[in-house]
Amino acid sequence: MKLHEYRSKLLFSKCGVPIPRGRVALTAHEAKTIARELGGPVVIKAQVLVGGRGKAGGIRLVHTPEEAEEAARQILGMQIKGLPVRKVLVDEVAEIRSEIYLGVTNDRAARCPVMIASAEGGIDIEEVARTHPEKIVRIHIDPLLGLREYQARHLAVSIELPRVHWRNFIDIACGLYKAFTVSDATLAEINPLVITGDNRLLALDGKMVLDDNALFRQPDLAEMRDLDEETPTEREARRYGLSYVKLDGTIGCMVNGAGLAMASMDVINSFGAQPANFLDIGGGAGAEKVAAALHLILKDANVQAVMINIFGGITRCDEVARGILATLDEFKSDIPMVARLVGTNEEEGNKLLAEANVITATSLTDAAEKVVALAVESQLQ
Amino acid sequence: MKLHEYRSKLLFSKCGVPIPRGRVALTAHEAKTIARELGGPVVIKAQVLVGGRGKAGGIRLVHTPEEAEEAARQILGMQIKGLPVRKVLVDEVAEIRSEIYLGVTNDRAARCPVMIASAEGGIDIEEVARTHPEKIVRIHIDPLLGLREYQARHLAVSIELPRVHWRNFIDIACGLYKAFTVSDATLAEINPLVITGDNRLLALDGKMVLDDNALFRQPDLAEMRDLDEETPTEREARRYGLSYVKLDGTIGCMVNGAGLAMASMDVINSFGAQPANFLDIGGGAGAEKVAAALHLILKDANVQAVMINIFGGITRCDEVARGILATLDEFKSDIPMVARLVGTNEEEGNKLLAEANVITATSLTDAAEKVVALAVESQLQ
Amino acid sequence: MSILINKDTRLIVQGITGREGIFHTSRMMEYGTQVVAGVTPGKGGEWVLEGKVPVFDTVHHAIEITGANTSVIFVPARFAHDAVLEAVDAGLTLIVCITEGIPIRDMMKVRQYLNQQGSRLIGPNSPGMLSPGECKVGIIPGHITQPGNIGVVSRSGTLTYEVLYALKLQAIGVSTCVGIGGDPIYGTSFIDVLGMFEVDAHTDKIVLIGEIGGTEEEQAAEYISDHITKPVIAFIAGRTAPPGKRMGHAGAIVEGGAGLASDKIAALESAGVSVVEYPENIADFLK
Amino acid sequence: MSILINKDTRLIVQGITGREGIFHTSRMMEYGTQVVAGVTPGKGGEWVLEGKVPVFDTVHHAIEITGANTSVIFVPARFAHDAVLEAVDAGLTLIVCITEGIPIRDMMKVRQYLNQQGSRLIGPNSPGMLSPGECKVGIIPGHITQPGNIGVVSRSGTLTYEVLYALKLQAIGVSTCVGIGGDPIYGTSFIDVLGMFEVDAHTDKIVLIGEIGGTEEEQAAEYISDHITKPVIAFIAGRTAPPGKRMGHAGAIVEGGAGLASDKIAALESAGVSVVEYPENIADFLK
Repeated sequence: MKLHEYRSKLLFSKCGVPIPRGRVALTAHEAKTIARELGGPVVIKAQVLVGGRGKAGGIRLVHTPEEAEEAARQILGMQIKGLPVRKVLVDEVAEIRSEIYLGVTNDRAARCPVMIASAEGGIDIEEVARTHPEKIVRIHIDPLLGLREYQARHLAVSIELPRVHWRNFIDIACGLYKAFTVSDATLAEINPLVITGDNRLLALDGKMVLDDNALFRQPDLAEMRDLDEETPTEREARRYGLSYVKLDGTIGCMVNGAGLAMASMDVINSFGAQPANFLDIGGGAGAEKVAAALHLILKDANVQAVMINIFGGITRCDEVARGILATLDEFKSDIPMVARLVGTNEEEGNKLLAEANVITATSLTDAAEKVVALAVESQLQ
Repeated sequence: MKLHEYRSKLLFSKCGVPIPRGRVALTAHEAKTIARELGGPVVIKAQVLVGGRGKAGGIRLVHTPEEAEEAARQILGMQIKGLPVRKVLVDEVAEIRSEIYLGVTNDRAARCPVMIASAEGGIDIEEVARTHPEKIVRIHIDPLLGLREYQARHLAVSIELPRVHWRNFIDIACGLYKAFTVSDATLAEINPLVITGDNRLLALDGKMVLDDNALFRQPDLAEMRDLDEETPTEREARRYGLSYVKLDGTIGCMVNGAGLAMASMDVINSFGAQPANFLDIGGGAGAEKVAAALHLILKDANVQAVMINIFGGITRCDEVARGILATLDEFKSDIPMVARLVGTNEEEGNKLLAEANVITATSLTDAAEKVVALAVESQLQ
Repeated sequence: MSILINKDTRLIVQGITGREGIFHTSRMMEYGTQVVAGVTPGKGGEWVLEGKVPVFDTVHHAIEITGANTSVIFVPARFAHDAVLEAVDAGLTLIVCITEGIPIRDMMKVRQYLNQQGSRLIGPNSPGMLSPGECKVGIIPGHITQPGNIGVVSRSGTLTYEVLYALKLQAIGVSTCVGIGGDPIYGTSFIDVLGMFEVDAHTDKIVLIGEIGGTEEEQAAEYISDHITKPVIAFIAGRTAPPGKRMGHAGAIVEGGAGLASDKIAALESAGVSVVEYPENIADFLK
Repeated sequence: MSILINKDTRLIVQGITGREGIFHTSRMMEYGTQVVAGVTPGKGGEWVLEGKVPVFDTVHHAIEITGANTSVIFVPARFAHDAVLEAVDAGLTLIVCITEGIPIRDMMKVRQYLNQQGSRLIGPNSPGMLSPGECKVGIIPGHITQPGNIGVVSRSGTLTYEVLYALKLQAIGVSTCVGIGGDPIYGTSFIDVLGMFEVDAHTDKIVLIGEIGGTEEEQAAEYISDHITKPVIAFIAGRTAPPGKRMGHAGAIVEGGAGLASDKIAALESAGVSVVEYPENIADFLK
C-alpha cells in the first residue's frame, strides 16, 4: 500500500525530518487560504499515487493566494495517468541549492534494509542507478541493531556532502529509518532532500510504501489507503481474498496457487495466446470464492476464453465445479471455458462440469491447447 | 541511581502496567485530600530509598481521610534507616488474592537481561532465592531481539499462574521490560504483582535502579535523583568525579585506580588495620582534585591516619604532592599521613612532600606498614 | 531414502488446534508421520485427534515430555515469527513454517537471529516437505507421489504438486520434496537443499522449480555449476508476468529489472541445467 | 615474543584529536607502535602530531588508505559503542576500547553483535595492551616493564602497573600484558587470553590479576584446571570490599552473594594457582 506525499512527509516530520511548512487542500478555496497563511510563493502539488506528476502539469509554482486558487482548481480537475486528483498539497517554496536522494528499502538478497543515498537527487533513482551507478551509495542495516550513526556518516562522506550538513544529515537519516521501521514500510524515500539557500536540509518530496502483511498492526496507516491506488476489480479481488493482477491478453485464468497460476499463464503463452489476468484463488477456496473469482474474469471485456486449472489438495474439485456452475447460471455468459480439475474429489467435479457442458481437460497443456483454440475460434465468429 | 516507588510505578504505568490509583503527598494535609479523592481505605507508604519500610512502620493502612492525615503526619516525621521521609504515596487499597514477584535485571555472566518471576511474591526475592531456589524462574532476553511473548508465557506457565491471567501477565511482562529498556535501568521490579479480589493483576509496589552511565540520555530521569540516596560525602565525591565509598575502618585511603585502591585496602587489612574508605581519584587528577579528595578523607572523624598510594602514569606525582600540601596548609590537620608516589615526576613529588614533613614510603607494603603503625601510635596518645 | 525428514522424525505441530493445524495433522498422521505433540498456548493438557496427540502450552514443555526434534508451524501470520523463535530457543534443529503473510520486518529479524543459532528453518509460506513412504511434514498431498530417486526443491505449492503428479503418472518417484516457500525472506535456500541432495546417496537427479523475483535461481545456477554433479532439471514460472506486479507470492515480483524469468533460465542453462517449457515435460528429462 | 599485538600491528586511533587520544597516540608512537591513522568524524584530511598521522572521517576510509589491522578507541562513552561497531563493520580483527563508562545496555548489544562477527574486542574500560619492546596499544606506561617470558592478564589498570613495576625491579620481563577491562560486559575474557598464553611459545608463566565482582575468576580457575599447563600466579583485589558497593570499576561489585574475593581465591587455589597476598609478592613466585 502506498502513502501520499503529504502523509509520507507528515510521518517523516514526526520522526524528526524537517519538511516545508504546508498543508493539504481538498478544494481550490482551501488552497487559497493555505497559501495566504503561508505567505509568499507556494507550490501546488497534485496528490496522486503515480510518478511523473511534474511532467503531467500536476505541480505548479505560484506567487499569490489567487494564483494558488487558480492552479489548484486546474490541478484538482486533472487526471494523471488515469487517476483523478482529489487533493493538492500547498507547500512553502524553498530556494534550492542542491538536491540529494535518500531512501531506505529492503534488500532481499542481503535480507535486511538498505539505505541508499546519492548526490544526484530530484530525479528517478532507478534512472541514476542505470546511467551513473557510481553516484549511488548503499549501506546495509542490521535489522536487529538498526541504523547506526557511523553508517549515516559514511553515506554523508560518500556523497561528498559538505561537512557543515553532516549532523543534520545523520539526524535525517536516522529519522527516515525510524519512519521506515515504525510504519513497517518497504520503501521510505526523500527525493529530493534539498540544501536550501539558507543552508538548511529539507525533505521536499516524500514517498512511502507499506508492507500489506503488517497492516494489521498499523491500523492508523491502514485507514489511509487511497482507493484510487487499485482498480475496482483489484479492490474487489482483495475483498474476497483473491490474488488478482490485470493483464493485457484475452485468456482469462483461474488457478489455485501462485506458482501454478504463473505456470498456466506461461503455457497459454507457449500456445500463442496471452493471459488476460493472473488469478490465484488460494488454498481451500469454497464455491462462493470460486464464483467471485470467475465473476471478476468475466467482467473483463477483453476476455475471449477462460481457462480453469485446479490442482486439488485442500481445495476440493467438486466445490470448484459448483462455484463455476453458479456463476454460469447467473451470468449466462457465452465465453467458452476449459476446466482442468485434478486431485481431491476430481471425479465429482468433472462430472458436474460435463453435465453443464463445460469443456474439461486432462492436463495443463491439454487445457491450454483447448482454450487457445477456443479463443481463436470465438474471434473468428 | 534509585527511583522512588511512586516514580517507578508511574514509569511502569506509562508502559502499560496497571498500578493502583494514587498520588504522592508532601504534607499530611495533601495526603488527606488524596485519600478523600480516592475514597475508601487507602495505604500510606513512606517514599525512602531503603528496604524494610514496612517493619519500620513506614506503611500504614487507614480507612478515612482523617486517619490518612494522621498516619501521613507520623510517617513524614520518621527517619527510616537514617533517611528522613519527605514524601508519602497514598494508594487505593486492593484486595489481595495472591502475590507474585516479577523483575528484570542484567545477568552479567550471560551478558544479557534476565527476567525473573516467582509465585512467592511480596517478600525479598533474594531470600526466596536462598531458601526456595526452585520457586524462582528465569529467562534470558536477547538484548537485540527484546522480550518475546513466548518467553513471558513460559514464565506464566512455570509459576503456575492460572490461565485466565496469562494474557495480562504477558502484557505486564512486556511493559516492564519496555520500562527497563527505555529508562536504561539495571533493575526494574514489581514486588508484589498481585491478583486482586476481582481478578485483576496490579503492580502494588515498584522499584527501579538506573544505569548511572546512561543518565546523559535520560535527562528527565536524572533530575529525579533523590539527594538522600547518597551521604553528603558521597555527593561531594561525585561532584569532583571521585569514586568514594565510606567504610568502617580508621585508615583513610587515597589511590589512583580502582584495582589499586582495593589492593591498598587489602594490604592495610593484612597489616591488622581497617580502611576508612575506598577512594579512587581516577587518571590524570590535578592538584585541585587531589585536595578535594583529601578533604573528604579528613572530614571523616573515624580516620586516624591516611595512606596515599599513587602509581603515576597520566597522573603526575608532583601534582598530587601539590594537592596534598594545599590541603595540609588549609586544614592544619594533625592526622598522620604516609604517601607513596611512584612513576611520572616521582622525584619532584617526593621532594615536595619531604620538605613538608609528610612521611613517604617506597612501596605499597612499606606504606601500609607505616600507616598502620602511625594509626596505632595516634590511638595510644 | 531422504533428506531432512524420515521415519525417525518426531514432529510437534505449533498451532495444532487451529482449523488448518488439526486438518493437516490428521493427514500427516495418516501418512505415517510421528506427530508426538501439539502446541497451542492456553490449551495445554488437552488431547486432540481422538486422544492421540497431547497439546502443550509451550514448545519447551512439549519437547521435554515427548523428545520431539522437528516442528511444523500453522499459527496465524501475526504470531508466526514468535512461534519460530520459540522453536529455535527450545532447541529444535528443524522448523518448517507453513504460514503465509508474515511481515517482512519480522522475518528479517528471525533470519538474523537464526544466523546465530543452530536451527534450520524451512519457509515460511512453504507447503512443507515430503519424503515419500517415510514422512510428511506440511501440506503436500501424500498420494500424488511415490518413493524414488528424484530430489525436488521448489518455491511453489500447487505447481510442485503438478510436477510430482506428472512424475508419478510416468512411474517416477521422489526421494524428498522440499518446498522452500514463496516469501522474499526465508530460512533455507535452493543452494542449501541442492547441497543436501548432492550428498544424499538415494537422490540421483534433481528437479528445481523456481519463479520470478529475487536472484535465488541465479545463485543456484552458480552453485550448480561449481558444486553439483548430479543432473538438474528446472522449470521457472512467470515468463509472462509483468514487471512491478506481485504475482501471488510475496517474493514473486520483478523489481528494478531484477528477478526476470528469462535471466533465471539463461543462468540455469549456462550452468548446464535442462530448463523445460512445460512443467509436465520434466518427466521426459528424467527417464 | 607476544600475543595479539607486535611489530606488525598497524594501528588506527579512533578519537585521535581528543585530549586523551592525542596524548596517548604520541606515547604509543614514542614506544615504537606503528600508528598509521587517526579517525575523528569531521576532521578528515587534517594531520596531527607534527604531520605524522593522517586523520580520516571514517574507519572504513582509514583502513582503505593505510591498511590498518587494529584499532584503539578513545572516544567519549556516549559514542564509544558506535565506534566499536564501526570498527567491526570495517573489518578490523582487533579492537581495543579504552573508554570507561559505556552504558551497559549499549555494551550488551555490541557484545551480542560481536558474537556474530570475526572481530575481537579488548575492553572496554581497559588500559590496553603492551608487548614490551614491540608494541603498545593503549595507556600502559611503557617504561615500567621490559621484554620477558611472563604473560600478564588483568581486569585492572594501575594495579597492573604496580605488578609490572614490581616485576621489573626484580628484572623480570613480560611477553604481553593484556588489560581486559573493569566493566561487567566486555569483549575478551581471562579464559580467552589464558588460552593464547598457553600456546604462545614465548610465554612461560602467567600472572592473573582479578578483582571482586562477577564470576570471571572462577571460570578462569576451571579453565586453568582443564587446559593450562603453564604455572599461573594470581592476585585478587577487594578482599576488604563490602558487599553491594561498586568499587570504582563498573564491574567491581559483590551482588547477591556472588563475586566475593574469597570465593575467587578458593577457586583459583583449588585449580593449582598460587594466589599471593600482596601484589608485590608476585615477583617472588616467578623467580
